[in-house]
Amino acid sequence: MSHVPVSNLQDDLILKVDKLGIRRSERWLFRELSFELFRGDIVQIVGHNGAGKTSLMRSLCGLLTHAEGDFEWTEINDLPCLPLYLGHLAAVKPELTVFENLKYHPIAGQFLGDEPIEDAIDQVRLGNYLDTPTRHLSAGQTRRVGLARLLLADTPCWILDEPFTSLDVEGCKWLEQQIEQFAEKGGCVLLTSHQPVHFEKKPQILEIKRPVEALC
Amino acid sequence: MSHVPVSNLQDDLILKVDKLGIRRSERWLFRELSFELFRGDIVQIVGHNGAGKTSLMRSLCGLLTHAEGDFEWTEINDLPCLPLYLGHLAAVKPELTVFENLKYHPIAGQFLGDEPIEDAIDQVRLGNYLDTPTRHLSAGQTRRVGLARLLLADTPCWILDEPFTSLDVEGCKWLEQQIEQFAEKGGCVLLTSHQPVHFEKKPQILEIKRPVEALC
Amino acid sequence: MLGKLLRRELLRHWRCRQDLINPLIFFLITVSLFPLAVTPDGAMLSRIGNGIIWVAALLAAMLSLESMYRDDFYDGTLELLMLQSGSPYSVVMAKIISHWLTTGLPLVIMSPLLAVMMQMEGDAIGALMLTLLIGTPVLSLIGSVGMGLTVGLRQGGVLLSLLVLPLYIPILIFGAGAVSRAAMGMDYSGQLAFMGAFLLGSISLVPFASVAAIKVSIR
Amino acid sequence: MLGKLLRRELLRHWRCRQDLINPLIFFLITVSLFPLAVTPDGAMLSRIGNGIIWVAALLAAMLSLESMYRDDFYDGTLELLMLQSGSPYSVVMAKIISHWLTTGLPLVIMSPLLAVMMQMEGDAIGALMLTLLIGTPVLSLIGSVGMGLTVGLRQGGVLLSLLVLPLYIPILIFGAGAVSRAAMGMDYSGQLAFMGAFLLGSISLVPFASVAAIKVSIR
Amino acid sequence: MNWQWFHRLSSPKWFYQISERWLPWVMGVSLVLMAAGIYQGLFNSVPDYQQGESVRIMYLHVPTAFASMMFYMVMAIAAAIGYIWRIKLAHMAAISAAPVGAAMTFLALFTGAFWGKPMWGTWWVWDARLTSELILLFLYLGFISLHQAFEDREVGDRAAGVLAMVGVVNIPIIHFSVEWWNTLHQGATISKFEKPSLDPSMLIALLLMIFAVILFCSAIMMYRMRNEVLSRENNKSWVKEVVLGKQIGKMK
Ligand code: HEM
Ligand SMILES: Nc1ncnc2c1ncn2[C@@H]1O[C@H](COP(=O)(O)OP(=O)(O)OP(=O)(O)O)[C@@H](O)[C@H]1O
Ligand SMILES: Nc1ncnc2c1ncn2[C@@H]1O[C@H](COP(=O)(O)OP(=O)(O)OP(=O)(O)O)[C@@H](O)[C@H]1O
Ligand SMILES: [Mg+2]
Ligand SMILES: [Mg+2]
Repeated sequence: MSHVPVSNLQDDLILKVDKLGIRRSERWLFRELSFELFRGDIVQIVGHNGAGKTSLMRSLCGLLTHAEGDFEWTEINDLPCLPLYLGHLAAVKPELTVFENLKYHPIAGQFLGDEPIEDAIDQVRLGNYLDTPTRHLSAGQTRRVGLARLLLADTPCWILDEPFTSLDVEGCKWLEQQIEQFAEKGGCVLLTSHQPVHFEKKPQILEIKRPVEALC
Repeated sequence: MSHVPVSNLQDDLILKVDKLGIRRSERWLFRELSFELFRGDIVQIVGHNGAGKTSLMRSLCGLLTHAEGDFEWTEINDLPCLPLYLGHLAAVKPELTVFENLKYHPIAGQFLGDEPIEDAIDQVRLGNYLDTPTRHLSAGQTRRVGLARLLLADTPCWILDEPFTSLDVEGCKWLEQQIEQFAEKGGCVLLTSHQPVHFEKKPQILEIKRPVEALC
Repeated sequence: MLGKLLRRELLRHWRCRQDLINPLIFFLITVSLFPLAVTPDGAMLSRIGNGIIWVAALLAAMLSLESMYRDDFYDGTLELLMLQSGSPYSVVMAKIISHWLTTGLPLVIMSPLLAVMMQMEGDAIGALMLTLLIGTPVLSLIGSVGMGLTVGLRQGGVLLSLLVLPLYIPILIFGAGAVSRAAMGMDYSGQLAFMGAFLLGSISLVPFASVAAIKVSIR
Repeated sequence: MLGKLLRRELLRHWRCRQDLINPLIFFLITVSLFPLAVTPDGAMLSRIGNGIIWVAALLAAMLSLESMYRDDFYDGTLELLMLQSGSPYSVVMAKIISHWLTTGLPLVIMSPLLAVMMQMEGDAIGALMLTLLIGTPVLSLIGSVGMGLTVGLRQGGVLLSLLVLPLYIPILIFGAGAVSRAAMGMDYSGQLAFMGAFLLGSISLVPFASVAAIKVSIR
Repeated sequence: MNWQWFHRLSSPKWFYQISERWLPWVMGVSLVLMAAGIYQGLFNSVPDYQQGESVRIMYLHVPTAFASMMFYMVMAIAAAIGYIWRIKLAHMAAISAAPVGAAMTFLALFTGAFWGKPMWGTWWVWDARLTSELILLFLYLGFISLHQAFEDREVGDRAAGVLAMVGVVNIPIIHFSVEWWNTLHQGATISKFEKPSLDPSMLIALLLMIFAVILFCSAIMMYRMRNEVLSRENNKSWVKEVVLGKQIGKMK
């Protein structure tokens, strides 16, 4: 696997999903799901609770095996470029400080210098908590540490599972802006959210529907 | 401690908070917070991430020690009546089924019969998952199991910390209705939420402000 | 209340019944490490066997303490139980009883097998079972306090051993002592009486300490 | 990459440095349970001491495996590391090395003290340290596979012991065997050579098995 | 190269059909051999000059001990094939072999212990063979427990597969290291049983029983595999046909 900076992409197509189907405990969540992600796309996956949004995202990241169909990340130098996935879990270590959490976790295949990290922390409004162990943070503040990774990663695609959870109004606004800016720069974003999101350009909607043969 | 059914309440006052102050790691979150909760109240606590909403709720439930001031739950037969608290953690055991999770956890001091439990499960739209171990549920479905407790508890006050998290649009609407109905019946609800909530009657707002002497 | 709570605990264990045999297997494997590491010589083994079996039972009981509160703490169930049940004492008692039923009792039943493998004789085997029968509830009781105190801490596991093992020592000394007296054909009722007193004392006092410990942990 | 990851691990351990001494204390307490349970007789102890110290080291190493992946798994960091670091091999190696540095090495350093408590002689003490020095890295290596396999499971702890202890047995037999030969004044280079070969073999193969195990667990 | 046969071999459906034909034969032959072996062993062979009648335990003990080791290898090889080539059928084979092997290990231990009491005057000694058999039991139990601990059977397959592959390296090491370990210490536990040059009547009984037990285990393993196939492929149309067909048969 390799991690490819956005600017290096030649092609417009980033992800191609072909008739994907996922089964959990013998029940099909969906089948024959096909879509494509291009640079600049913002796609919102919608579906009721338990539709299979998280499952779809995890299998695109290789964290779950899919039952049928296939998908393909665009390749650069024969290596598929992988997305940055932020899921329900924040991947924040409680015993490390906010700064160390970003400093010692590789993002997109590399470790970063101090300055960009401090900048990112300022942006998520945790500047005062630079040296606070993250176990002393509130729910929303912990999510912010995770979100700071978005600013540091140089990947062509973000996959965000309910990224607005626990964020206050201001934080949501900030995140929406970030997503839009990233799309303008040529990245693509796949996200879910149950609360309404406000982008200038309406995001594309991808609805997950239960296949006909699944009855319950 | 005792658990008092709503109908038994004589007084209108349920909770009286007097100059409460909470300190976390040597920093005051708030001081001199006073308010009262009456039957039929819906109070939304607002504040940015890290303001101290969760800390306030937990200390009202006796899960955190407060630094100054005091609060008092109304007493019946000399025993303070305790609220039902649903926090960030869902208190749902992954290895038990949805039904067993409600059946074998005492709510408001008692275990319930099968029928009300099955009703409650139907209401939170998990009827098809009655016998599914909860570890097979999605994020939103797991929250719904926790919320089913609201229907079963017979306490005068609900304390709900971001109850709308992970719920889909329909689920949010349902929860809003429940809260309103409960208030009409004479209960009182203390809740936080970063996303907009829609009640017929505007909820009262309780804002948590940083005390002046805390600088950061 | 206690009955229902106990049913909940046992149901949970039943759901992961596969885990039920794990302490047993740990017990079996740990005991069988010693002949490999020390000596296969039967005469020697029968002299040290009682001590080894007791220590292994101690360790097995201690390791399985984890399952007592840890899960419930992390998913918020412990908070809920303590706040909503109205009787923290029953919550703790249900946990202790189910821990003993699922760990201590199987160890007692399994012990003759290991005793035979360690070349112990009939009298000593009887004494071993008897002392384990009295001793393992004490292990569960004392363990619940230690676990209650460490449940909120990361890496509580090793800290737990630090808190709990020293408290287990008296029971170990009397238990193993009684068995070796039995092996030599001596009377061991003194040791048994002491262990019984210890058991009664801890049944009546320890649950309150556990409740206090958990109350400290959940806030 | 490996260097930075290793720094992260060591930093984490440093942040909870209190936990660092826990395996040591477990080691110390477990060993000292035996004189209490078995016999305080010096001649006897010096015969069984090597085996007991080795078994205790095994158990201490095994119990501290928990800290290797468990936390990282539950807060999603393990996923992140495996996906984002670009080199799962380095992630695993960093974990194994830091586990040894924080558990195995302190055990080696501590062992002479315990050996003296167990009335062991100079030669045997030297052999004990040497075999532990070669043996403990193998314990960390094999343990990382077992931990990788069980990290996603509830109550993995006792299951872990079932998987890992049988795999530890050869090292135990050769380690303890070498020490008792040394105590009898015999040559033990054969055992050492075997342990060395085992170490080399597992360094070269086991990390790949660990990567495979973790990849299975995180999905 | 033509991989057709390989794919066919790895198809659960193919296995289900072929085993349907084979299973009765394997089972039948093993039962016949076993009957012959038991007759030969109990009535038609001489008692041992040293051990008397108790030697007859041998006819159960040796075959089960042999099968216990053989099925570990079967399990490990199947698991490795399944892991490397991602063949589901191989995983199913490994999963089905494990309980059979574990049962044989247990029987070998049990019969051995029963034999030991009259022969050595004790149920158990820490002799090399006995110890390594005990460790084998632990390895089996580890494999089974690990597989069961996973929710998702396919994840469990792969996890247990990794374990089996690591464990198989250990088998010869355990075997030899334990032997070496035993000779290091004083010779109190040298095997008290000198292998007698067997009387032909005993040898026949023994051979019959060995084959019978191996075939019997294979039949059980096949039977378990068929169940495994059905339960895992339960959403495939051919399984529905099989199951429905049986129900219709019953209704008639
Ligand atoms: C619990 C006790 C025992 C265990 C675990 C055990 C285990 C084994 C094992 C693993 C084998 C190897 C099978 C093979 O290589 O194919 C074996 C073979 C054998 N055992 Fe035992 N055994 C036990 C007790 C005994 C006793 C008490 C006797 C008789 C005095 C005995 C007699 C034999 C014989 C004759 C063989 C066949 C040896 C050969 O042909 O190589 N075993 N046993
Ligand atoms: N365990 C802790 N130890 C020390 N300080 C803490 C701890 N938990 C939270 N804090 C601090 O207390 C403050 C309030 O936290 P709290 O969780 O109450 O916030 P909140 O209002 O619920 O925020 P959010 O909207 O993010 O959930 C935060 O600034 C946080 O840094
Ligand atoms: N570990 C699991 N094992 C079996 N089934 C599962 C598992 N996790 C989830 N499921 C099932 O898969 C379905 C989809 O789950 P998923 O988490 O993808 O939903 P989601 O769309 O993200 O829902 P939410 O909006 O609640 O987060 C659910 O119906 C759930 O019951
Ligand atoms: Mg989801
Ligand atoms: Mg909060």
